[in-house]
Amino acid sequence: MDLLGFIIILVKVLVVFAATMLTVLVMIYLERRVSAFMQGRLGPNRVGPQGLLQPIADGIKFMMKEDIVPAGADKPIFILAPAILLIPALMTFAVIPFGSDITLFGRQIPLQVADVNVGILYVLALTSIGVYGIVLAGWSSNSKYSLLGGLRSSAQLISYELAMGLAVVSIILLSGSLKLNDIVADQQGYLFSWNVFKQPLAFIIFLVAVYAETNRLPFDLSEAEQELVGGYHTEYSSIKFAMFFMAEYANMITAAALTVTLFFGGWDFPLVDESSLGILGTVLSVCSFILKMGFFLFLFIWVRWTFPRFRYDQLMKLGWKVMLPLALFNIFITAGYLTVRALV
Amino acid sequence: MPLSLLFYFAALIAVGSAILVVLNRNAVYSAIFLVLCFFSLAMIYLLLEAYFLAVLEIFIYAGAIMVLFLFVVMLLNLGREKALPHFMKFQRALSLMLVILFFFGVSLIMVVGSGELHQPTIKFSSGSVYALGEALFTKFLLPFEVASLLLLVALIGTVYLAKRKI
Amino acid sequence: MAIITKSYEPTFWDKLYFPALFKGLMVTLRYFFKRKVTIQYPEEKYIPPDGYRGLHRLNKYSDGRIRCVACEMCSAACPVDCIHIIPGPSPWDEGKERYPVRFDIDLLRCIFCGFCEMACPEEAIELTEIYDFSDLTRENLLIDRDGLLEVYELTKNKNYYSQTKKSEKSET
Amino acid sequence: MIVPLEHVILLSLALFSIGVFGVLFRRNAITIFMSIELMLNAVNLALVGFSRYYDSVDGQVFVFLVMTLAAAEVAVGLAIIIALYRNRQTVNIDEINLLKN
Repeated sequence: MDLLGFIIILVKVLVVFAATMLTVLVMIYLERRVSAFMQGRLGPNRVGPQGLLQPIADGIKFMMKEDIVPAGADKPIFILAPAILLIPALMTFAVIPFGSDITLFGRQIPLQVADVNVGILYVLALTSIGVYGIVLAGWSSNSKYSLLGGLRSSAQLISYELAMGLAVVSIILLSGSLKLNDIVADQQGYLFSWNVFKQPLAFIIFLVAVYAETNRLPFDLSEAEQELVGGYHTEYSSIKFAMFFMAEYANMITAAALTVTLFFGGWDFPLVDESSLGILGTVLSVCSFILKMGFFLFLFIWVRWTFPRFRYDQLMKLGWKVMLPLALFNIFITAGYLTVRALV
Repeated sequence: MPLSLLFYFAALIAVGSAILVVLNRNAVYSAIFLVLCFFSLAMIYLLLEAYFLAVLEIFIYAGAIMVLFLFVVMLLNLGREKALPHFMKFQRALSLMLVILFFFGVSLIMVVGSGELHQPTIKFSSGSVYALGEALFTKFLLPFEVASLLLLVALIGTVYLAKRKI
Repeated sequence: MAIITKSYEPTFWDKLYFPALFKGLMVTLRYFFKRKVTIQYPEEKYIPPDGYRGLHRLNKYSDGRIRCVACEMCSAACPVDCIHIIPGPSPWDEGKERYPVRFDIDLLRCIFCGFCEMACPEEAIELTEIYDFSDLTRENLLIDRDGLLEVYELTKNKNYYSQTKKSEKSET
Repeated sequence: MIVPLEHVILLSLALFSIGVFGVLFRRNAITIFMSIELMLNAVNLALVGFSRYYDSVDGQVFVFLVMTLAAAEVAVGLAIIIALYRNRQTVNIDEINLLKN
């Protein structure tokens, strides 16, 4: 690899990392603002114009607070757990294409950090790693609330990962590739070429599973405030708590980006051929990606203030008895369709 | 060559964490080190150009199997393993000796017979998902189906074992 | 009262849940765009409704005489004993002969029940709409006669919060 | 190729030996189970190595099947351990001696 290529990759990594962290900050602000708006309140609006600097104030507050390690906690794991949760959440974005190719310095640069051969599996693998952070945090805190939260979330994540994986399988069947780039390319062209129109059932299953995977309402049983105090992060304070917070939002961002990539054509702007427009097309594609992602991030908050939390047995019932058979049925139908199409 | 250095680095982590898995008295620590071991193995798979298996290693072993382990360890809420009764010390020493004997014996055989090992091929074409899938659904179709049957049996068996009342 | 129970059999459409979920989402979205009820407190003041029972005041006649005759009815009616009155002869010639030399209210004990207001035969003591009179020390929250009269000056025209921009602490 | 095949096999052998040692050395059934997983992984590593050096996909298929097997084995094995714990309140294998007395 030559020097220029290396620099380009480095720049891409930095840009994606910075963008993710910035979006985390924006999400922290939006979460509180949108929540307030939906409850007829105004929300934070004192720090900076319209309260825009609120996340920074929060961050300073988090850093200033006393870092408490509870007595009887397993210290090394207690310290390690937030990092285990945060790192996979940030790593996932590496394989998601966020714009059409751009030509700079006489070479074509794909707007994606790494075009991994098995991209979608990479994402699924990393999301399954995130559960360690939660489970270990719950276990190491030496608190029953934390332990219950950790146990609940591990069972929940395992249950919903299956449905999510199977929903993705039908997409893989359609596009015939595990590369996210190919999946995006497959969805370009005519108006109804996005996977959401081809695979509405898979989309619904995936969306529900994503909410369970990111531990967001209505599936936030692992941190149910009303019953478990704070769930797995009950005992955490200061910057470690902030890391849990950041990980949750980073997970949401990747989940939204993945939903867009798999079902909403990624950076595809409907009915426009981005690659023929040069630099303008790239800007258009990135904007369309951000716009779609923004909608799904808004949906996360929107859903949070609309639906009540599931009971634990209902959650398991939905996962195993409804979503899993539906996903299998969907794969069956998709495979059948593809077979028939190949024969005809 | 930096790539081979990466291999030895991963190998070192794998062996180190494997030893820690075995020597740790706390089951949770064992599980964590085992996950670390799996990660370094996944890295070695990547270096050996088995991309699909590298991801599967993390996905299945680290993501599913070890979570199950942790889940059970927490469910049973085990503390540290208690110290061994005195009369078993001898058996432990014996086990260590046997293992060392095994390791050196096999490596001796390998060193003596290493001339017969295949020379590496420069171009590797079988690492892709496509090749693996092709082999899985043509040449190894029967084992694949049997494996799925095995999973089904395991599923039923687990439910039967774990439920107090059927 | 008869309880009417209606048996409800969910249709297939209901069992899909999605129409209901969508309806719920629309409700929250409507609230998202609705006018907000928040009052930006220090800048914007909540105006209490008529009959709100806040800080006390001692009323005066238009010529400046205190209406209170120190009959101690209020202090007798007070359920928490927070009113302390020391009566004395009135310094004014016309009208009543008695007059409170001291009239202390312990605002920390007061429960703002308004019994004093009802017990008063002269309509001298009254509860105003002032609600933000917190302070840092206990001593500052013992209000005396002059303080109460000052509150009267502040609230004479009934609309304390709509006319004053800055909150003024009650003096002791 | 990056490293000689011998080194891959040696690593695999080392991991396998450690796994065997764990099975012999530990008394906690869960840790023993983890050691077995370690041994399975050592075998997987050898298979991947052979697949790479002989340019054949068969080794990878074996690894795939071993992983399936491991998943099934863990599910059943952990269920057994939970059942044992329910009856005996312990997972130490030297205390599980129902047939002895």
